[in-house]
Amino acid sequence: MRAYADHPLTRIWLVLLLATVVSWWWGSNDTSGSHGATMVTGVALFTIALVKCRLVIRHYMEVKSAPSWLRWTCDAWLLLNFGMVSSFYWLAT
Amino acid sequence: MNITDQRICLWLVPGFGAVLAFAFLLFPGFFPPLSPAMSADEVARFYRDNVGPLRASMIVFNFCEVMFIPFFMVIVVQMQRMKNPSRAFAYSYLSAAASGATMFALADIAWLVAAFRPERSPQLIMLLNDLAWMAFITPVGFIIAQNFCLALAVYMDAQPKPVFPRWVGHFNIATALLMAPAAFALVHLNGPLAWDGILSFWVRIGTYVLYVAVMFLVVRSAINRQALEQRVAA
Amino acid sequence: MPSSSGTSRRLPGDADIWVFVVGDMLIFSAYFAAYLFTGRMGSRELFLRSEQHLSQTSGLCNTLILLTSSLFIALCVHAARLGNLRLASRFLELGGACGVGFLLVKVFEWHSKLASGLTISTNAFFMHYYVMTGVHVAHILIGLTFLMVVRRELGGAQAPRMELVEAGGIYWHMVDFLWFMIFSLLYLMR
Amino acid sequence: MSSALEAHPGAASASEAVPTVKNRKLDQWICWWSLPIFYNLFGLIFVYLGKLMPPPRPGLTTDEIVAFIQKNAASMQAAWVLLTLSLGFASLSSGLIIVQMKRMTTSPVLAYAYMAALAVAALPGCLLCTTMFSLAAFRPDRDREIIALLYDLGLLSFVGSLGCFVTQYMVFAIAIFLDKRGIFPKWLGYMSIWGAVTELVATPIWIFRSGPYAWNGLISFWLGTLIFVVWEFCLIVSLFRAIKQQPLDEPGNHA
Repeated sequence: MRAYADHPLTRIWLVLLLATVVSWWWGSNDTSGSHGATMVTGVALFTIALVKCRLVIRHYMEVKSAPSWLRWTCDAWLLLNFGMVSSFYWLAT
Repeated sequence: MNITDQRICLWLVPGFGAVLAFAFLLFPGFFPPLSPAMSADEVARFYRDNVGPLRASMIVFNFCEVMFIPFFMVIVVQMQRMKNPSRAFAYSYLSAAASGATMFALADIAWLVAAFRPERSPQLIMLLNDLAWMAFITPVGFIIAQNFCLALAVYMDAQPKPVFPRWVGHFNIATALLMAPAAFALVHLNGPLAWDGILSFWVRIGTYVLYVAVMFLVVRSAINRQALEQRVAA
Repeated sequence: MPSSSGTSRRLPGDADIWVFVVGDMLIFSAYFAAYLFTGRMGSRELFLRSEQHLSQTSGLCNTLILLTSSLFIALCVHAARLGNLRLASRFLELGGACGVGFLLVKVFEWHSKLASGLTISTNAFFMHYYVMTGVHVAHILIGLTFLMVVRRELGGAQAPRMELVEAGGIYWHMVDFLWFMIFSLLYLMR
Repeated sequence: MSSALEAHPGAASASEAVPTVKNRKLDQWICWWSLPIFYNLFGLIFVYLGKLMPPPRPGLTTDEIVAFIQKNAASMQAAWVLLTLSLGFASLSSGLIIVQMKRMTTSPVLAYAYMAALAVAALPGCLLCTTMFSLAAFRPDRDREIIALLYDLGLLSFVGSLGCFVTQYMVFAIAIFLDKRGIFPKWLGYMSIWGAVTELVATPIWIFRSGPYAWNGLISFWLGTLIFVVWEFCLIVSLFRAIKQQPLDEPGNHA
């Protein structure tokens, strides 16, 4: 198991860990009252989540080396969610 | 294969058929059948006045109504002896028979619940009465599907001595068509299609009784021949 | 044994699991859309107030548990590919144990919500909260079953079918990243 | 049934003289055609006549419910007549699926479980909704509270009969995953998991009278229906392929 301590998969895990803690810290200290700031924070937090999703999809699910239709499908799904969240946040500010 | 079990299931038909016929004659609302045009108060009065025989009849029904299922399963076993390309129709028949019995059981529950507290609001008694008659008369679709499956299986039975003779196929389709009009029972308050009408009540029930009686004889001779063939082969 | 080098284009698992995963991703997007629609367009204030009752800490714990579990499963697939089945099984068991840990935290979280009177019928926010986390837990349970199937495959007498091992991993990672989004939408974003 | 076959070997030798059915899969094809025909018919019944799809709102007042029933009484009764006459033929599709499932390398347990679950489903999941609506439509002048009760009973049994279908989806998925002959494609098994999860997501209909998880909700109803239609379509296509690819001389493919 020790051979895996410095494995690329483990490094991805460290990045995921870091991103999670950062977004948690940001989210729990978000006391900005104004709606405009909430929108920026909200969309930014969601973007971090999408980046984490993409890391898992690319590296853990090995879509990185998959045929291009699958890579495009996964990215299109991430974009779809991004578009959905940001438009809802933009519409309701 | 042992055929004693088939014979037992077969002879449940005359046994429980007689009991069910007795319960049918005992029911106070069949001679003549209760009219759907009755008002809620009339329906409620009927239940108040006839609690005794109604309960007696319907408790017997409740106890014995699913006793024809073993007989239908004998038909399924006989269908599996046919030289059909596959057993698709036998399984379809089984599935339809099981679904059909649930509707029949529902009718009896509604009648007994209505009789359980006849002092209930007349509107509620009438609702239960409607539900009972509807579940008793109208759900003919399952037996129609059963009969069509059996008919098709008989027509496709490719052997010199088919399990059931060909006319059984025609007979099944004819009886299915005769029972079909009963599906319209919950549309009309009067006339031959209303639930007390000639088509929905007498033709439907008469056809069913005739169907079971004829199929009893047909299945009996099929089992007898199966026994004979087994003895010859042994 | 398929090579793990990144240059050759190869579909991980099999096409069947991808039909499921892509479809399920879209189905979850529909849940997210329903949540956002109610939360942003209708009951903005209600959602803001209700979100305060969720424990961001237990959400964080669950996220960390799940992404660690994903790491173990990814390592399991990697080890299995190299033929080290004993190690692969160990990784798989660790990953599965994390999955069980996730369930425990979730049950604890639900329990504390219910104990303070916040049920599915409290308001629209908690309706979404219980349905979404509930559906996700159902996915975890199916995933744990899948992992058990993979464990049996790894411990079998014959060489494991790699497409099955990979499919199990793909399913589990999907459950993992869908949780990232639920965590972000329900627990963090205002 | 193998013993039954051994019991009359005479029939097998004599069968050459008998005209056999020309199409050796005729019965399966008849059952297969029942699927597109009856699902279209059910669509007509539920959408056009029965007014069950799209479902009316759960949040209607008693007066609105009575008005809804009175307005659509005639077509609801037509829906009941058509459904009660045709629902039995849905069992033909069960029969076909059992025949194909019994070709799998799994034991017939799952096939029988599938059949039994669907035999149960026919009543609460399909027939009961039109039963309740047509009871209401039969006497639209009934007590208003009773009409409202029948309305709830009809719609909740229609959208909320979850258990039978979860069981059906589950045993179907298990059978497909365990089968080594590939009678049905594995993705159909995965799609059945979607189906089972959709039923889970429909559970909140018992609680909410509005919103996405009510009985007419975006998720509970529309997403569930969409997935069901996609699943049913894929099932029909997969059955077509399974029958087509079945060899004529397959052992076990007999009377």
